[in-house]
Amino acid sequence: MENKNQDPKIVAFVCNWCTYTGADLAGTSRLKYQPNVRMIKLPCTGRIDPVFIIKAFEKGADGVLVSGCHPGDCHYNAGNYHARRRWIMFHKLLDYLGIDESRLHFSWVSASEGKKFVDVVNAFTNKVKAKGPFKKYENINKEFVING
Amino acid sequence: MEVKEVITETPDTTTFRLQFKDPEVAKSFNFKAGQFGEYSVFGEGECTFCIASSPTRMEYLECSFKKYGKVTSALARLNVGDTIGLRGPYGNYFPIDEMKGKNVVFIAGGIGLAPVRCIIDNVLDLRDQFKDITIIYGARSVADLVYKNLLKEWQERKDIKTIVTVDPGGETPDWKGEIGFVPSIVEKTAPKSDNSVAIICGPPIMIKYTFPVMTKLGFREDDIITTLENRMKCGLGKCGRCNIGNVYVCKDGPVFTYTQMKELPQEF
Amino acid sequence: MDDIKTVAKELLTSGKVNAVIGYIRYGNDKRTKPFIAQKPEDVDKFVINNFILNNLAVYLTRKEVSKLGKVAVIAKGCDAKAITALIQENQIKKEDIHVIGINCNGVTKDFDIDFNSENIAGKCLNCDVRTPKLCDSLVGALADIPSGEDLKLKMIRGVEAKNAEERWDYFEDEFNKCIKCYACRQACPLCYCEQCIVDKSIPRWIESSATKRGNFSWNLIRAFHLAGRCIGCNECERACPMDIPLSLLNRKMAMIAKDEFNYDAGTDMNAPTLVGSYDLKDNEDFIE
Amino acid sequence: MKIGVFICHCGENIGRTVDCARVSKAAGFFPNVVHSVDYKYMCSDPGQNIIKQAIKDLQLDGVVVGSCSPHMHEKTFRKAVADAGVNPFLCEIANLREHVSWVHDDMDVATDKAIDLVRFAVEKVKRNAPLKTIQVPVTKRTLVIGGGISGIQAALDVANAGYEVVLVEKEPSIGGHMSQLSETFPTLDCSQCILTPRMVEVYQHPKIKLLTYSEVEKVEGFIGNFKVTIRKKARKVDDTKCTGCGDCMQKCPIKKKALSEFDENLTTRSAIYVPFPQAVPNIPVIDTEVCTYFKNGKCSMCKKVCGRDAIFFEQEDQMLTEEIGAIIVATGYKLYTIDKKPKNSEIKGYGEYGYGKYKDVIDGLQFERIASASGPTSGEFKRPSDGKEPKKIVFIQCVGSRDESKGFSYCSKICCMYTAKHAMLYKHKVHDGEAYVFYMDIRSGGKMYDEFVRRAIEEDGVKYIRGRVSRIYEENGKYIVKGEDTLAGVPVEIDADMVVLATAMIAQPEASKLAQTIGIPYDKYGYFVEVHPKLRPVESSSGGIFLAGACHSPRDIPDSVAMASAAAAKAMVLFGSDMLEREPTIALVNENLCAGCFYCKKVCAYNAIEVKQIFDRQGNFVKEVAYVNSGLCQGCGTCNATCPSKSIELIGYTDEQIYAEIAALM
Amino acid sequence: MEEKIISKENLLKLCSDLLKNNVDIVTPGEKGYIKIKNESEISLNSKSKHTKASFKEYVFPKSEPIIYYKKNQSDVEIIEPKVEEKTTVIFGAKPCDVRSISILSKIFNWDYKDEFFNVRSRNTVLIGMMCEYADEFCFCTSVNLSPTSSDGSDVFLVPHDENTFGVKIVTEKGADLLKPYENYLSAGNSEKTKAIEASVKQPEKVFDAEKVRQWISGNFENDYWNSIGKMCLGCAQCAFVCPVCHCFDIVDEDYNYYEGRRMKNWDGCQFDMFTKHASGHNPRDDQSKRYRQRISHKFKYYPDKFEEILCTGCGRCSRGCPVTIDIKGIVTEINELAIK
Repeated sequence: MENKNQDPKIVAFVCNWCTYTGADLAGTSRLKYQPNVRMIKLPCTGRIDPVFIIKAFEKGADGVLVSGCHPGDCHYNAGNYHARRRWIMFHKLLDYLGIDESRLHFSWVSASEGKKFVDVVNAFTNKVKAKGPFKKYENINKEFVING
Repeated sequence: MEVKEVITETPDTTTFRLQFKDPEVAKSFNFKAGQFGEYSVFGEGECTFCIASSPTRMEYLECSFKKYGKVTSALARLNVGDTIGLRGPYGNYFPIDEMKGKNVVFIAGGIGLAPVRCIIDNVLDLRDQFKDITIIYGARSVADLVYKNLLKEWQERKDIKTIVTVDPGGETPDWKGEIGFVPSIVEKTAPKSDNSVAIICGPPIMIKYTFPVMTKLGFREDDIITTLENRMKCGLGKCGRCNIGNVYVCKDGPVFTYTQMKELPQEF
Repeated sequence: MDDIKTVAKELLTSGKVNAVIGYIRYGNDKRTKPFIAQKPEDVDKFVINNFILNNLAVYLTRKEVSKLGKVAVIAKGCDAKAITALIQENQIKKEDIHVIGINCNGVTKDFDIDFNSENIAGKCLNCDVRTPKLCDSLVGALADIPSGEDLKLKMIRGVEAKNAEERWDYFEDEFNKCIKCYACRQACPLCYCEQCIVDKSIPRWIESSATKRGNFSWNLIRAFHLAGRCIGCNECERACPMDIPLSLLNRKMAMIAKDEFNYDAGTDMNAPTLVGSYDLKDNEDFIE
Repeated sequence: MKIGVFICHCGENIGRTVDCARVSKAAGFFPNVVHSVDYKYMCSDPGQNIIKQAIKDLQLDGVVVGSCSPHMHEKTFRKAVADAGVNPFLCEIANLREHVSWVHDDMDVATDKAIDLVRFAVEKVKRNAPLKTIQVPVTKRTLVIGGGISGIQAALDVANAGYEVVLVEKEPSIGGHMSQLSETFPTLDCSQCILTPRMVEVYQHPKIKLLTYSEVEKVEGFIGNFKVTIRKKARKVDDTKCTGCGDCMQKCPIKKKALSEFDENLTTRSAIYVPFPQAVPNIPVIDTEVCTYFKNGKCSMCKKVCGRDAIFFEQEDQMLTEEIGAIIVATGYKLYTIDKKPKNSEIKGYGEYGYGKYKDVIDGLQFERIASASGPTSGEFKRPSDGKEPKKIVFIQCVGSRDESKGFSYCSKICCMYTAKHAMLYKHKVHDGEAYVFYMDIRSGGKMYDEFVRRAIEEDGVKYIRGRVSRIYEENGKYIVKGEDTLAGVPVEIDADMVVLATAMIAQPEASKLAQTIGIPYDKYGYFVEVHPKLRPVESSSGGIFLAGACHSPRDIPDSVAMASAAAAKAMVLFGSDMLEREPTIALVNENLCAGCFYCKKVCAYNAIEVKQIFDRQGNFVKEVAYVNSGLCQGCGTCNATCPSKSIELIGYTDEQIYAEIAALM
Repeated sequence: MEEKIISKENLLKLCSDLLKNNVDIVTPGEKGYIKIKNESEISLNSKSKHTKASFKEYVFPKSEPIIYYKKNQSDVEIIEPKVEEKTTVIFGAKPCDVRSISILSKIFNWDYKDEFFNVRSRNTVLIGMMCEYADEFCFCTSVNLSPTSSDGSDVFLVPHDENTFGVKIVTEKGADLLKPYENYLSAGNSEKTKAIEASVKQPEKVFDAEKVRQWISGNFENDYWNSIGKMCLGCAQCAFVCPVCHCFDIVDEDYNYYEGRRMKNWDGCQFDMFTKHASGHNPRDDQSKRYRQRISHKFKYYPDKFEEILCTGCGRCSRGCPVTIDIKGIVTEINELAIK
């Protein structure tokens, strides 16, 4: 099940209180999942700026996972509501610009949902794996190739 | 270039002692006091500051910088053994040959001592070719003084006069130097003005108030020399950023006399 | 057109305002340019016609203009929306400005062309604010305006009809033209940041190079930052020297804001802004 | 900057799947890393000493520890780093255990991932700023939400320690479910007799401010500094004048229209009422739903008879704000109502038991009322339908509990005990009666608990049948209980006079709403969640908010009381110091760049953003900018993400740091 | 100067051959100066309006890498990119645009020689064409150019009629380009060319550049600058479309953790950020100061240093300005102020 060469590359932006802790729970429960995700811990989904996602794609991510507390559960009361509103606009914009929507996955994973975390990661990894490398972004990054 | 030594001058000012990695380059590299370089941290960008060490001491180059922006912050993170890029030397230099046989007054404020230090060391290494030497240096507070060891060394020398001052309020209980702004200390010290050259560098506000004091003391405008700082990128007189009037600070400067500066559009 | 002159003159002579920002004719009959009148006699040059393309609200946040003290500004309905949005975002205070609204009879797409059904600006076609919602005085009279085809809407529908890959290719090509002159930003009344995110160097989220990657990010983030804020004056697109169809982005975002949240930017200065507020029932179909 | 990297094997926990030596070797090549080692147990004393020694020897000014989750040992390592003279915030943790070794099998892959995570941490720590913890004063007042036995216990403990308490109860009287009970297991002492004195003690305690018929509307602020808005619902009775004489209730013409909540709908009450005679405070409220005055303005009998002129029809809800340092949540439970299937719920319920249809099929609390000396039958066993003494009672356990398909998968914990108690009480009073108990398992862990159940079976002759009841129906005035004896493997049919269902304990229906109001997590059942199931069982994940009693999970009285005292102790620990240390991860505004759009202010849930005016040296107004009140900011960073120009940054999670982490992705 | 005649048909054939021989052809069209794939994309219209942007980017790209770097632990490897030596023909450019290359080469070659520019300009052959377009923003004559000037062109085309062009072979580079295709050319008719050139309507000369230069010298602090600064929005559209504006920025961009490039990007003096020091101090902190810099640089500083006006009178900046700040109008006003 595990892929040695660590492709695809997936970056996850998660909140400290729910998803990060949920991932900790997955660990404590010894639930296995695919190893492609690299998690960046933030205090709250409210902290996740769309530029993070863009930058992750620029830096070669094949998929980006965004996850935080369920609505109503935010440690900071409303961070995820504000985040959700931003995401609505943002994911529609990305879709319109032709960025493959399936490369960006939003989810709510609470601190007690270790299992859901594992399911989300596995399902998303498989989806991105099936899609292969993010060719479109690679193409605009490719300009970079050293021509010296 | 390789960072050979990192000296923390103040909490936000650092001095690097640098050596060329390639001995060939090291041999061919020479510069004159007052010139600057473009230092780069790859991935972060380039940043301009003067070479602070004297061309008479070529075993290493030194530069000092204050942590302000992206590149200087990145520089400040470097350790001994790390590599930085250097382009240069660029720009003109202090007219050291013309200064020979004259009294020399050095006036500097804050990190502005770095470019002046280069010429001070240069002059001190050729001490017998100059007459009286006066150094007046000030900073906002005792903590902000740079080159503290050097200052001590200069103050101990009998053949030069060194005055160190801090702005009122910046002193510590055991501070033994002067207290006051640089222009007023200069006025108080009143260095000899005939057959003299003054070299001034510091924050714009200090330069602005020191010039009139100098003229009042009788210095000729041609003998008041300063070094300008402008935002620079290419260092080659191309990118247009440092352009003031028809001069490019990076090529035609950074060293200007008061006379030259008065002719330029007042835009620095 | 005495009306605007009378109003402007009165404002200046009475000292109610120190300056009036308006339009004067420039070059030919089919061109105007913005002008700041500080003396009563200056207003004699003011014109109002179908070529007053500029959105003068852009001047209200400029430090060179705010130095002048209280100013009056001539505003079409769409411009007044920008002013409303600026008040919503604390950039100007209602009491510091005087809005001279004009009953707008439509403007052209660009200068130097005739005003007719072919050349009428897309934003004027279905305009619902020909009489500005926000104004302190109102001048001019409404007349019939030519109807025309909303080509930009057609283009948006065209883009929507493409598949994701085609859409990407389309925008990649369009954005590739960008030279990063930031005329779009500077001409936008709502781009008033002291320092644009693209100029921020620590960290540099958006590469300042006019390369494919830098251009893509810039145009994407620009559109996102204007999401729910753009009032559709279309000045960015007009300012773009490379003819990038920026309205395809801005208008689409406004359409999304309308669809998702029934939100219209710049219609109510007391309303909560789109970003900055939330509803417990916001759609989350796309979140697992 | 000189960074040291320290990789922990965590015994075998990390080392088994991550090649720690390879990680530390790879990390040694990262820019700015001058020292990189691995060790068996980094968190042990020798492990910490390795870090401290390296800091001293190499003048490190940044530390990355690759170990377990930062939620485990971040504090430990930060303290170690601080002990060695480096700012504790220059230490970052790479989570190599929970996020790598425990979740992956392949060593190569896990090691690669570990190296990446260490690289992230190195890049981040490079850009960390030395920070100082923030000191904030502590308001030494406690809010207790819920006036049941848990709330009462917590309030008394805190108050007796000398700190002020505000106790909020949504019902007109405190006492909670315990006041409804007849006797308590396993001692069979009278519930009210032990509870009432404590209720009175609360009422009279000089340090306790009792707010009954009140609810928490809003909680702002943070640990040590909450501002709580409480809605004091209108009783329509002036509590400063009322003496509790009861004349109004006597004279109230409405007697039968309202069911008594206290008696679990077995009796009725007047429109102006106190829930029960021993209510604290003994001040009635008017039920405006049924009161004639509020329906058509015609009656005002109570007002006429009140000698103190305490009836106050115009009274409206009052909003009170209280400054609070700690909150103890003790909102208790509800019993699972099985007559109706809850809307939008997957719960199917037990329609086949006929609860709600048959008057004599009752739940445990109703049985408590019947068994109670103060109840509708004064403690005599009479069935609700016809008042006859039931000669045969069937008790059914686990109705709703432990049954995922029809209710909840958890065990309600107390039913085994109270059913035994019920059967016992019945047998004590109705000597010729028969008591049958259908059970799944008997769970009677606890001091003297199992002995109690044994007594019921062996001394009082309660008949226990292991098995489930499939159906109950009425036939000839009897309730036919059809079930199965799974031990004997035979079907069972009992013609009972009364059936008592031990229904599940569930969370209060409004618990999730309250959790959102005060900002604590709750599980899918609506029970509040503790921060650590073993080591921090009474703390919620929000600082300064503690949990007590059955709002956390089903529990009996001694457990609830113990938990309440524990929560009280936690609050008092907080009050032990005058100042509180807070993480310095708060937002900071760059006033030069701020354009004053105040989107940050709009999204701030803590009102931490204020408007600041900037003036130039000549005193001219320049602009308005955002200003962060560091006392209020909680560090969520929503402002940072919203700010279009990134002029407000969350210290500790700055854009620069996050960028560096993303860039380290390779 | 040798002169020939070429028919439109042959001209297109010539282009077709050049394309086949791996020569890039850049030509003005509706969407600006574009690199064409097929000769049919060429429109030879001397009456067309100026493209929105000049062809500057073909010699001085909007963004170009100047070095690549690869980092390892504490060492850096530097790779210098090479500019491809490939002939580019700028075909049918207006005289004002053509002139920009020689103006730019002054700045790029004083003191340090910018090879990025030099390689490209060396490989660029400029085929100019007489201009018969003049609107209210054109003022080439005021900066000492003219619609018929072949100055700067390697080859210069003068349309005789719809299907025939006079071909002036101005430089050796131009001659070299055409040499293989001599059979497309026939003997020239310089009389006709002269007559046609004489009949072209020249934009009116509206200011005296020398007077303007002098006025600027003495009026660094003049309220006139404020009146423009107030209206200017501070975009750099003017600089970016200008054929001779050449300011640039240098930034580093990481590709991944170890590799990156140092980019040279167009920049403009109208940006607040252009001169802002890291400390926050900004010598040109006001739009009027920035606009003053723009005009002064074009009409005083550059002429002072390089004896060349940094302006070709094409009027692009004014045509495209979102608020119609008209450089021609402004300099004309300065001229009037100077006369007063």
